[in-house]
Amino acid sequence: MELLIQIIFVLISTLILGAAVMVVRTRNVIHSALWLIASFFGIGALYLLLEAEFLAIAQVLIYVGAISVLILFAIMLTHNVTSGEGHKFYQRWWLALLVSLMLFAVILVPTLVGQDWTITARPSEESAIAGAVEMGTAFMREYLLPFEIAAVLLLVALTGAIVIAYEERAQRRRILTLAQELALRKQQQQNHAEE
Amino acid sequence: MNIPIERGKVVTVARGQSTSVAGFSLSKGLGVVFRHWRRAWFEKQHQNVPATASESAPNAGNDKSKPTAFVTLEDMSKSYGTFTVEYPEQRIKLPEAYRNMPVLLYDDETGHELCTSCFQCQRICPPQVIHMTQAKDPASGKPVPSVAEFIIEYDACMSCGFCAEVCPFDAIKMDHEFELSTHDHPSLTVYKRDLNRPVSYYESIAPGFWAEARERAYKKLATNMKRRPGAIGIAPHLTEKITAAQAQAAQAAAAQAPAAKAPAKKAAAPRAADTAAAPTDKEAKLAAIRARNAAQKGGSAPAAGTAADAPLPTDKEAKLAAIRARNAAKKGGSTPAAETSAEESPPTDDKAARLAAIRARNAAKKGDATPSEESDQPAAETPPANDKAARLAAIRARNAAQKATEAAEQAADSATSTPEAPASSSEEGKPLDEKAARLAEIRARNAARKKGDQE
Amino acid sequence: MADVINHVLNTMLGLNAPEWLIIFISNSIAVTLIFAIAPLQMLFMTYFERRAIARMQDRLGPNRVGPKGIFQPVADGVKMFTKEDIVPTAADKMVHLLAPCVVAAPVMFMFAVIPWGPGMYAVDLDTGLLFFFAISSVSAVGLMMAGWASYNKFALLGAMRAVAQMVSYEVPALISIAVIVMLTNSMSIVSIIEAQSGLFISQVDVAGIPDLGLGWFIFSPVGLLGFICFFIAALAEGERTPFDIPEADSEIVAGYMTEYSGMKFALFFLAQYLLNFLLCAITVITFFGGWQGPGISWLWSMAVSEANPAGNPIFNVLAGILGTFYFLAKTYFFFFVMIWIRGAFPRLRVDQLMGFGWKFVIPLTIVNIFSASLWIGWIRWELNPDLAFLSALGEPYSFARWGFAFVATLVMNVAAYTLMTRINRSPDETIDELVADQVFGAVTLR
Amino acid sequence: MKAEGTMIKTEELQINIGPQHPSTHGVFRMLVTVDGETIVDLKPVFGYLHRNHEQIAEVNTYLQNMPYTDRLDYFNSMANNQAYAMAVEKLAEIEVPERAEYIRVIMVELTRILNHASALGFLINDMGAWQTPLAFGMREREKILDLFESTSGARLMCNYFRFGGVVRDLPPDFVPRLQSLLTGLPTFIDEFERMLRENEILRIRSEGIGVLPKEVAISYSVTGPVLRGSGIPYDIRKAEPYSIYDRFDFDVPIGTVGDVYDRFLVRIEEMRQSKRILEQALKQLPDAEGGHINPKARQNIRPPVGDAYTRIESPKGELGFYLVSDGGQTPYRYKVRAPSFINLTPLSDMCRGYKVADVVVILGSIDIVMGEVDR
Repeated sequence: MELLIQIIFVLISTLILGAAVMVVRTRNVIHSALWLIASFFGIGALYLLLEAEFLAIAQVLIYVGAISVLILFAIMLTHNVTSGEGHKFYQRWWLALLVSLMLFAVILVPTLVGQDWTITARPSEESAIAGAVEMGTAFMREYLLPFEIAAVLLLVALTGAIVIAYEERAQRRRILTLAQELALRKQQQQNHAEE
Repeated sequence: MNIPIERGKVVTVARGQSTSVAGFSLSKGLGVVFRHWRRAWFEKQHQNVPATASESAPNAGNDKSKPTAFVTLEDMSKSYGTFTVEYPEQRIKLPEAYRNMPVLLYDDETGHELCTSCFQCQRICPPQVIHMTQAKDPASGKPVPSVAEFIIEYDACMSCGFCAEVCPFDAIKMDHEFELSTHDHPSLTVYKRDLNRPVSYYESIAPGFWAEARERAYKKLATNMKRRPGAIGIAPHLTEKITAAQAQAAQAAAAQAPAAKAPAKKAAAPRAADTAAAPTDKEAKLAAIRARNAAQKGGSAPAAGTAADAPLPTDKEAKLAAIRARNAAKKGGSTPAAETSAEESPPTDDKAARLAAIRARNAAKKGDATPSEESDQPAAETPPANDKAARLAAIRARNAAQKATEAAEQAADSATSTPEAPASSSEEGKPLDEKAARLAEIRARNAARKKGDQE
Repeated sequence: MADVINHVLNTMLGLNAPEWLIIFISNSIAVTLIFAIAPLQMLFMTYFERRAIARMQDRLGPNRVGPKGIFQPVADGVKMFTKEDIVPTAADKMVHLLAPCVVAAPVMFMFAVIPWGPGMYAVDLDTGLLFFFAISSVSAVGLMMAGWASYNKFALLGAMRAVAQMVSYEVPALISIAVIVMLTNSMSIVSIIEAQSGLFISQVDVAGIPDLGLGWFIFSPVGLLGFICFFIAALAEGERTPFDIPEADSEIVAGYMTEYSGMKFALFFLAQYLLNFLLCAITVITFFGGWQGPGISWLWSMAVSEANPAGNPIFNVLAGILGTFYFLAKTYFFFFVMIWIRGAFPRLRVDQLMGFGWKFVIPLTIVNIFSASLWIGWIRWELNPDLAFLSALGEPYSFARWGFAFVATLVMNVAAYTLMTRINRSPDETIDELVADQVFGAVTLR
Repeated sequence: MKAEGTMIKTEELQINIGPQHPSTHGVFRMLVTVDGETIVDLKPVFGYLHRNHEQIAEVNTYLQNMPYTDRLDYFNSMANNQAYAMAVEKLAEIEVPERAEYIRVIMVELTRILNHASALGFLINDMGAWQTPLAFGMREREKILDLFESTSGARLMCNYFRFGGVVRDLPPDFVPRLQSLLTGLPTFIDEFERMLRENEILRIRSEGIGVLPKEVAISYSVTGPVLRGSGIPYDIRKAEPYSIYDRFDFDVPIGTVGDVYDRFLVRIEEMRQSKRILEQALKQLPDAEGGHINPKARQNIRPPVGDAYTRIESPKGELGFYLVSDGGQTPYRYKVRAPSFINLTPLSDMCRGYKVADVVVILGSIDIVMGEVDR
């Protein structure tokens, strides 16, 4: 059984990494967005492999269902981003490679070195906070504060979006229907008559 | 903006704020649809009707393997129940007045076509799709009141029914056959052979209309048949049969009682399948029709049934006996058949000359005759729509020149027979002097009447 | 399913098959069953819809292909196979090909979670409901891909509208389902159905009356309002009238399906009809007790199950058949309601649809959550010395408490519903609002 | 024409609705410039169904034009026939006997019911209801077409009117079938109204949409249900009673706001009024034998030199025929005042400011037939 799990794990991780690379390589922005969705799916599959059912489903619901649709909307609505050209490799690509390797060294290497890689026995069932019930109670008990802060953050984002939408709507050019135009003109004549 | 309104008032449509809670009136709509759904399972809106003889007869046009049930909308107040008519199996019963494409009629017994190619329908047809040529007596070359070739372009005809209305001889009627779709387009230019329908067929699809027109049609057919020499005027597919029947009857009559002038009696053999051919003779044909009219009026129907494809008569002798009896009745009571002068006059070769002769006679007749009883329809000279009409116009122009010479000769012995001559229209070429005078006088009278109205 | 196979293999035939083989066999049987049944459901549904809507319009519907027109869907299928699959030259070939798959695949996933009868389910996820809606949101991505790849102005507009509609109606759908999860304390679909047995919602089993399996959630005001909101959201999700804006809108010809023909179009069609079937199924499962019905529990008590492994498998089959019958009957009734609504109502405009969703359905569902919490509080909370008034009602799950909770939530829900309908009848923009806009400088007179 | 400065640059989109489109009532194209969802400008393009009707009329004789008038507004061939027949009768001073006048009124009022039933069906169809109201409307239309078939011979191209009367008298079973139709009609109209009048979705889709104020309606010389929907009680059968309309009492329904909902309600009310007229006509129908046509009237006429303009209230508006005769057999000039064509002109003004989905609904509420628009 262990071997089977290993094989599946290798498969899924190649899917994720491959998709991630393709996200950067493809010229067409839409294609890169689709590859991104593929990698999200991969991560969902990994969660399932770890038998964290709720997390896997939440991952699919949130990342693939909502965020990727948002990204696609954004790409499609902006005008000429999707034309596809302008993805040329810069001449000095090696400089970019150097910088990314340096970053990798500074952040990741110390954590990887300090980690003890012995595989301990699989954690027993009850302590794993994976099921929906445990996660719900955890939110209400140990992790109440982060839960509330995330809620406030979302609320701020929501109201911000609404305000921007209203401002944009107010400034958008209003096209009057025939009836409104006549009524407005009559009203203006009355105002002139009163002055 | 108030406009005076009598006998009624201005009603402002009540828009009204929807009083009910949202969703309630939505459910009213659902209620209506559900009632239709529930009752559609059990009720039907079209009622079955027994098929008449002609409809159930298998139509040669297309094979209707399944027996066709006929439906119609008797009770129109029903609003529920399925409304579909499953077409090939179920058919809606066509009303009598239904008109699709025009067809020509020919009499069952004598096989004679009613059409005398008077060109009325050709002139009135709005899309100009009817084309015909008048038949000529091969011996004398004079035009005969019968049609040689009759073409209707079924693809351009809009079945408006004008030709059937205008025809003074009830020769062309609107058919009920609508399954005319076909692959080869040329077949839609229909020739006389395919246009012919027996009178009994038309009587079965439009009994009421035929009852009105029957009397008039047969009287005219009788006079026209008199003026058709030989086998001219018989529906093409019947010619051999009829001529065969007449020849065979003539031999029997000759063998039995050779009369002084030995007018060959024509046995009005009903359309037997393939009896031998015998020389026809005009008086015999006339006799047959008058006898049959008399017999039909008297109610003692002779052996020949009216159904088009009546079953074959049992045997020939019984028929012959019936005919001889009828001849005897004829000799006693028949009025001397006035020989109209038309046949003896020297046969001119082309059709137009004969036309001119007829018109000349009409002109003379119109001068003194009272206006004929059915509506006088001087067919207006429609400007040539296509090349055929152009050729006709040219011929008519030549006629104008010829008419002056023949007018005097024809006027002397104008026919005394009943005014059955086709009321062909006055010609638009160089008008005869008294005709122009008369026209001018009519216009004067109109103008006077109009001035009178204006005061 | 697994225990039945185990019983058949081990006890009946005596060969002690290893654990994983049994699970593998039962799962493979379940999967093949689903992949056989789903397309058949779709074929029957197209036929069922065309006959039903024909009868509503006083006509007969298809009755030429086969007896009573039974093989009409087969004929449509063959037609779809033989139709040429036209791909616009400027289209994005790969994405154009993938779009129907991305739309149809999640729909088949959702079948995994649907229980057809007692014990007859492919897999019993303890987050079944959430899985159902998570996977259904993936098809929105497929629509986006279809709209974009067809390189056609109408298709893009249609795709945008379709996705906007699906995303914005997922919110009320999930919240109204959350109410049911609150009532049953679990997201597993099987346990939701089992919670709807007995006579009354409060699981109070009156002595003497056998478990008739009629304890459906629809009989409580919370469930009723939840059902109304969920069904409206299901109509919008499945793009049925009055919300079928993207598909057959009069100005964008066929929405995102414009540039598709042949088998790809049929895949879209399949996905849409199966989504409708599944939405009806979930409505039935959450509010009308799935396969619950009189006689099920009696049969199931004698069948083979974890409770009594010594049962007789025949009863499994019987209970299964009766359960499937109940489940399919209810589901097809709701599909008939969808057809019925399609036959009677015109279509909403896009902005009205969004307004209706955000201003009418979502507030109602939030009110429903509040009344659900009241319901649970009144019925289930134990005696609490300082909450004196509760003790007056008697101990938890008692009939009195249940009656009180019923009345209170009923009043609250009805009040919310009428208030919402009253608020939403906002008149058109009045003249002074127009003038106010003019102050903004946005209104220019021609 | 955008206010400068803070405006957000939105790109205007040109959408082509038609000429081959599911809901444009025949071959008709609208070039719609859209800013986001709202319509900025609409340019109607038609002429796809032009058949040179008026030139053909000048080549044909007066009688030969009658079947061509069926093809003008191919929904109401009887109304077109009546208008043309009355124009020629006025020109050639032909009287029409009593019974013929009643038969004519019966036929035209039946056409009005048939036209409104199917026009409303198409309007609701454009709003998205899947053909159910249209199926009910078509059922009533089928019954009326059966009556036309039994009298004139054809369902759509009736060619039933002649100068001075009609081709043939009513068949014996016409009156009883018409009476049973009239008893069944209220159930249809009430059911139609019950299903749709209060329907929230229909109200949302049609209230305040495509508003045509009174003054604009008059200035565009719009006629028929569209004009009455805007609140002007102008019905030629009342304003200038022709033939025998002064013998029937019926009401003229008008709207208040002049939007799609008003025109919808006006048409439903007009169906009821037509039913009233039909009932009165059936009661007063004289049964003079052979009274269906003036015997002295000749069909191949040469009307005296002069001109005549007659107009009738066809189901779509004021249908007028202007004939000029030079004394010959064919009309010198033959002009048709088609109501659909005139009602179509304010389309651009009516649609400005509304959403793209409303254009189709507004067009449906005007109820045009392209045969009449293009001639």
